[in-house]
Amino acid sequence: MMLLTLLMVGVTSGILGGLTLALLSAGFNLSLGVSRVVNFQHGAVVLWSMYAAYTLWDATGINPYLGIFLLAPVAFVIGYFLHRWLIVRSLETPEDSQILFSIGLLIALQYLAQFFFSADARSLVPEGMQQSIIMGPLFLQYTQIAAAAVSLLVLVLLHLMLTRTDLGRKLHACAQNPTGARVSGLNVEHLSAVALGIAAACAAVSGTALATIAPIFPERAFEYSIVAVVVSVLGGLGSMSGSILGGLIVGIIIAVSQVMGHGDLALAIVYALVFLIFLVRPTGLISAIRR
Amino acid sequence: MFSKLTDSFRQQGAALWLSAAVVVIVAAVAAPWINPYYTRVMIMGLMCGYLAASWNLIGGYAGQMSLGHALFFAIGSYSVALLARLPDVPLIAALPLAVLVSVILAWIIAAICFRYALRGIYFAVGTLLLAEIARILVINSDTLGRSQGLQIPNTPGMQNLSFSSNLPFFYIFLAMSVALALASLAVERSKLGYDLVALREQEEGAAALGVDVSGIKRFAFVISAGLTCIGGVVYAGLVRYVEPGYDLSLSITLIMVMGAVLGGRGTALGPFLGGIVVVLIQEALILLGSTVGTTSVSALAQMIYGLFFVVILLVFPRGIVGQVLYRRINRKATQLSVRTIQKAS
Amino acid sequence: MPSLLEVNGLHAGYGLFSVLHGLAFDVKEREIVALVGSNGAGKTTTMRAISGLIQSTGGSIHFNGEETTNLTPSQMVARGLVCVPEGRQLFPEMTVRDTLLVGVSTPRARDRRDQSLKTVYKLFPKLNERSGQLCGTLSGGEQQMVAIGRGLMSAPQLLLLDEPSLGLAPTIVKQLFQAITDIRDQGVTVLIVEQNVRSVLSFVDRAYVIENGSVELSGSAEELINNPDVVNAYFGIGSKESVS
Amino acid sequence: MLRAENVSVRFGGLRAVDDLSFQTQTDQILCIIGPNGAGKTTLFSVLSGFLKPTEGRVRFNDLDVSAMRADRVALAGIARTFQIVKPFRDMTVLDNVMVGAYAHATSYKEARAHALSIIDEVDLHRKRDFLASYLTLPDLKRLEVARALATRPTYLLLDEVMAGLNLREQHEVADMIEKVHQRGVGVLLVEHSLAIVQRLGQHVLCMDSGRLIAEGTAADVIQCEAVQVAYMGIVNA
Amino acid sequence: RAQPKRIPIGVVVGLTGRAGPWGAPVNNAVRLAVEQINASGGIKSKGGAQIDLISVDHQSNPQMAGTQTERVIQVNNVLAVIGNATSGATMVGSAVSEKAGVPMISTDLGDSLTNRGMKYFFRIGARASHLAATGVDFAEQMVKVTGTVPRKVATMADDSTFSQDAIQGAISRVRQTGWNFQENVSFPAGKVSDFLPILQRLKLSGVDLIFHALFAPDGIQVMRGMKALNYDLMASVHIAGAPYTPEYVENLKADADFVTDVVGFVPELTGKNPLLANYADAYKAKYRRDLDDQASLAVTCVGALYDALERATDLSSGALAEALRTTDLELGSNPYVLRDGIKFDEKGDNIKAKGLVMQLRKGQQRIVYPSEMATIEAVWPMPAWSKRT
Ligand SMILES: Nc1ncnc2c1ncn2[C@@H]1O[C@H](COP(=O)(O)OP(=O)(O)OP(=O)(O)O)[C@@H](O)[C@H]1O
Ligand SMILES: Nc1ncnc2c1ncn2[C@@H]1O[C@H](COP(=O)(O)OP(=O)(O)OP(=O)(O)O)[C@@H](O)[C@H]1O
Ligand SMILES: CC(C)C[C@H](N)C(=O)O
Ligand SMILES: [Mg+2]
Ligand SMILES: [Mg+2]
Repeated sequence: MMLLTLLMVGVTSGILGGLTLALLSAGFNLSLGVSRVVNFQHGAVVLWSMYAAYTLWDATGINPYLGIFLLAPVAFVIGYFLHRWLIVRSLETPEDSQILFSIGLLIALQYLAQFFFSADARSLVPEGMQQSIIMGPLFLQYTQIAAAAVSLLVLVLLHLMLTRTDLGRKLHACAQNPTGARVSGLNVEHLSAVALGIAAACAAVSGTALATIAPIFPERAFEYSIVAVVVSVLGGLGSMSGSILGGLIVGIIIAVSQVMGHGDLALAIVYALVFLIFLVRPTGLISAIRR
Repeated sequence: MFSKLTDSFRQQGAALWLSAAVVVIVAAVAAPWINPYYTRVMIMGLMCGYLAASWNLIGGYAGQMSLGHALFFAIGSYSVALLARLPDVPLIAALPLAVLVSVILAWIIAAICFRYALRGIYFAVGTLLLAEIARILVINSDTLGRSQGLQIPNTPGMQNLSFSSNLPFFYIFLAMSVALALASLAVERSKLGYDLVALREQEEGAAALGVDVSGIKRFAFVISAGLTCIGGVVYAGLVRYVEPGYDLSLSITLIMVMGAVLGGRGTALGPFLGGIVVVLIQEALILLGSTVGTTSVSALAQMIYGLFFVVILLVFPRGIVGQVLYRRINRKATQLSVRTIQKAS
Repeated sequence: MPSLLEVNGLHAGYGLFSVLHGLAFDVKEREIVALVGSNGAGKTTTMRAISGLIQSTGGSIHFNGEETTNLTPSQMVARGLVCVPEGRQLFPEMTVRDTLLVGVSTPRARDRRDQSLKTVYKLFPKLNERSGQLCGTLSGGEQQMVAIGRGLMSAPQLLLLDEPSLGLAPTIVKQLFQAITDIRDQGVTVLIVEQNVRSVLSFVDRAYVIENGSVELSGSAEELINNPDVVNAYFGIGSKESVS
Repeated sequence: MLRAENVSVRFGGLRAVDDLSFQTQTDQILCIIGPNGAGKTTLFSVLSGFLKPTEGRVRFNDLDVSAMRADRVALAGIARTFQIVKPFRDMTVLDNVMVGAYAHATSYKEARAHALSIIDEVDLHRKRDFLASYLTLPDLKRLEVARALATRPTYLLLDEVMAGLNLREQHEVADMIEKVHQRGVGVLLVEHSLAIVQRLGQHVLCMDSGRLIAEGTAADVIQCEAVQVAYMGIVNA
Repeated sequence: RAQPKRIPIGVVVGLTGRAGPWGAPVNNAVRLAVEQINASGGIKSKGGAQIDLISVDHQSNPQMAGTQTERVIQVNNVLAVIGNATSGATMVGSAVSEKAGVPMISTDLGDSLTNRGMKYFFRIGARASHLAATGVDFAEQMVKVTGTVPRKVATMADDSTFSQDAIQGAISRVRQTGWNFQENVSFPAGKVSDFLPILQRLKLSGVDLIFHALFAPDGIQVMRGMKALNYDLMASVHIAGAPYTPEYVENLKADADFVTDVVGFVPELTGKNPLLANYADAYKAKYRRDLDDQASLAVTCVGALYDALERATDLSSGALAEALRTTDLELGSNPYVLRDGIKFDEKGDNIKAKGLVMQLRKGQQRIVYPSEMATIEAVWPMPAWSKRT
């Protein structure tokens, strides 16, 4: 009986947590899976978004989810120009140079955050979102529900954008063959910057959501990048439904193993499972090949 | 062998190799007289160079980005620490043991990964996951000292990798590096070298020319793992303390990747140069930070470290040595074309 | 009649490596003009320079009376100049239909989207059959069809075709050349690079022979087809004995 | 002897090669023609071990090619070129060919000498120090041929290696192929150039929708009505 | 008149990386103390010699700690090293200083550090397992006073060296109490994004007393999780780690109250002694945060150094080490001895170092144990979440 209860607890909080992970990976998945831009700095962009959300909340006290309407566009613009002016230069380099390039950016951005905000943790505690719904042994924290809902919304929108719109088709084209896209009249530099802008906006959303859930400190950045990579790659690069699935799997395994008293091994279990999935499906769970 | 070497001299630029040789000889002769701190920095530089060059076999020549090499490094260092707990066993005995374990493990990993066609980012993430799994297991294992790590008592004697100064470690890493550089050079012009680079560029194209793609990848991975493990053994002898937070972390793997990519992946000398540069830059930035000595300045120093990679890779997209060689090839092609056009007109 | 495309003293190349040395030619409206020349002469480089895929280092290009030297490909497409490049340049993980639709990028092309799609499918029925297949798995010839189709979808005013017949079976080549004349009749101007010199000279208006990055010969199709030098150089029976 | 026995390849519902059998010897230049998508390249992939046939098998002397890995097939003596070229872009032309030469060479010197002679043979000498990524398409096709030749094959499978050449250049390549053939190498050739098919095709197969629709000498096959309709677009033959 | 001599001293700590949160206060505290010493005339017995600090960042990387220790010793010729603010780094760094015969005055608490037979290693704080035992002693006493035995006890720690040492100590001490020990929860530091499943498990299995060894962000999140779950505990006893850091209270505000923590120092201690308050005030004024346990460890390192420098026969590492070995100081013996007192045994452990337990009350750290030092009576059990406002 106790076992069953625990399992239920694990699964519910795994689902909520998993959706947050999916959101975290969305921006990364978009840039690597669709635009083929290795975007390891994603974790640092999320970190900066967390600080931005925190600072905004600290200064004005308004609900951070309202802040998204300010932060996401700003992040889009920053992502767009960061790509146009800097990252685009790395695209002509071999892929592993790109990886190192983006790790360099990750390090730089993370320590820039430490420079401004110090290594101390900060918490964003939005007014009125501190309660949780408790149903017997199950509990749902408002902040988590909000994060999960936003996550679903963002991922569904991205999915529709990628599969149903001209923009999605163009982004795929630019990534799969820039020369081919150019001769078809696409402005590749602009479009891939748009993709990175969208990825940054996603990072802003996930940064805000994460900031309401977890304390903010610079060392988080690397961790976030790794989670984003694992979830995207597990779900299938370029596939937003894959991100959801990957996030849920990772989230549920972690939560269930924690609730069963194996929190210390939780990540090892997840990693082992992900590795096995790779062997069976060496391109992730859901293939991004379209329509 | 000799004809291969001379030919590579031409291909890679005799100047590059000669300057490397001069640097090695000068360093070897000067080492006993310099400040022990510089010796230690050189040791770390050589170690990173050596590790980067070991990684380069699979990550550079074969183009399979392994992010799991920390595993093999840790097998090396942990074997020393574990042997140290047995009475009267010379620690050097860890070397064959650890290499054997690494090689077998690498063979299994490679067999699985390449059998199931893990490529590109999937291979990178897959190997990363394996190393992380190992790290978590170590952290939860009492025998392996959990996160507190294991210390290696300083039992005197060469057979225990224990010396009165660090100088011998300098010569050990120097010798290992020189051997590995010459070996890489020889491999580069051998069938193995051609097969490796070919399969990196185009697996199907290589298979059509009789290259056993997965077999060669596996071979490269195994050798690379064994070499990395040797680095771990010597490292453990130097610092006499092993812990999962460093020996088995992504950061030690990243040092290898950074060194190799920065210096020029798939070149014989690049990774050594890259590894040394990475260490020197770190030292220089720490020095810079410590002139002020506050936390925020140290954070800035680290930020510059990150930007350093960004800038270097913008200037040398193929790594430092890689770019030099690339320019050389381009120049040659251009000269050729100018000549043909002159002939034609 | 004014020139639609005018290339003057064009210099271009790759890095230090220069390929075109003062190339000059022009294409008038509603003309079909061919560029011929041997392997490595610089034909593809010319096409790339005109369509903006590479920067030129000297000379000028005028399209529709406007100077367009060194504009980007997307700017050229927006002005109505579309290139079907050498080497197909498809999107391997995109379906045939999606690839064709990527070609629709200007308002003009959007207006004619459905009509163009019909034209393409009529010209290459195979593509209609395979509209859901990924381009990367198509046969060589099928890929070439998609590349041409994508160019047509852009509803160009001037269409550059770089060896469109490459890899196509003789039936399809025939239809293709017929289709080129057809679209010219609909008001599209065509600049074509072809190795199939004899057949190309049978339907183009004029041709330029390019060697070593500059124009060596030019004239109407008849003039060239009757020129013994051209015959010798490009459609001689081949083996050295028979040429000499 | 190279023999396909009732080979079929299916991709999902599509039968790219459909119950096809034929056989050839090293003393033959075998031409395969057929409309686009007929299955010619797929057939080559089966013959060279890159694709396992869904049904049937391929025998090469005593070897069962359909049960071998592609690289083993290559070493055994069946060399192919790719219609969609697969060069090692970041290697020079010479190094590209060296990879093939090393299939049987035992020393660097030997491999290099062999590679250089092959490069001469396919007329890429001027560009031997170019990175493959700088070559034009026809040059890349020559490079494909050079690499395949360098493996010292018994059978050479050439998939549209003359595309993009003008007639005269095509004949130059044909000269080269004949020379190779005279050294005792069996040649299988996919070409859309009828002139070349007529010149080289001692024996011609015509495929359509995966099936063999005609077989015989070049003249016979080209006369055949089915071929004229399906391949040459002569509607009222 | 001759220029006063200069005494180079190294501070090798992690200012960046995982251990940054501990390196920074150590570096800050040492710098301020040395500034004050230099300003007040330096080392008087050495003609007013001034201390030159060389602070170096080891980036939370043990290998780097080794290299940097080598540097300050070989290049800057330091007489002593203060460091390394992470036990792992100290394992390597102290091996280097030992080889060079340079004393290392350590802020670190990992148990194994003083089990290596080193002659030049001096630890200011109590070892982790000792602190842990103090925490359990305290709980045992409270249980005796209140008469309610905890139903079930659990421990919880991240995977850092210190936390693991501490929690192992706590577990073995808990086993001696006869309480019902449920389980130990460990997890990767700073990587768990959601503690609710772990906490819910503990709650459902009836655990009502938890010993923690956590670093600040995790500690903050655990507490927020308990509140979200309405998880009422008899007590939450930390072993060093999170609650004493200023960020803990800043982030949790009133929710931090009633948590207890075993430390070696609380700001309250200085209040009694104006000499000590002086430094604490200056620290707060300069760095805008309260002097906390970690910083006090660092200042006390300077206290020991200051004293030893005054007593050393000459300005050499050997003489300094000799002087350190004969150190015998009390709280307040000089303005920088902010902890119990200092006297080293032959292993280098400070035998005067003890743990004390503080409880957060209205955001203030108040001593509740040992009784003779207590300034307030412990609230035990913690009030239920529903009763707090
Ligand atoms: N990307 C490149 N980098 C460097 N050189 C190049 C590049 N592309 C082509 N070249 C060189 O430029 C010259 C002209 O090439 P171009 O492609 O224009 O010839 P072409 O006339 O189209 O010939 P083909 O009939 O073979 O297609 C060739 O010698 C070729 O090797
Ligand atoms: N991986 C695949 N998945 C699905 N269909 C495929 C795949 N590979 C090939 N095909 C289809 O099989 C058919 C045969 O292709 P193949 O490449 O053998 O044709 P081909 O005769 O070489 O044609 P071409 O003359 O155009 O090169 C084509 O219609 C192609 O679209
Ligand atoms: C939490 C701190 C007390 C950590 C301590 N400096 C150690 O690692 O030993
Ligand atoms: Mg061309
Ligand atoms: Mg084909």
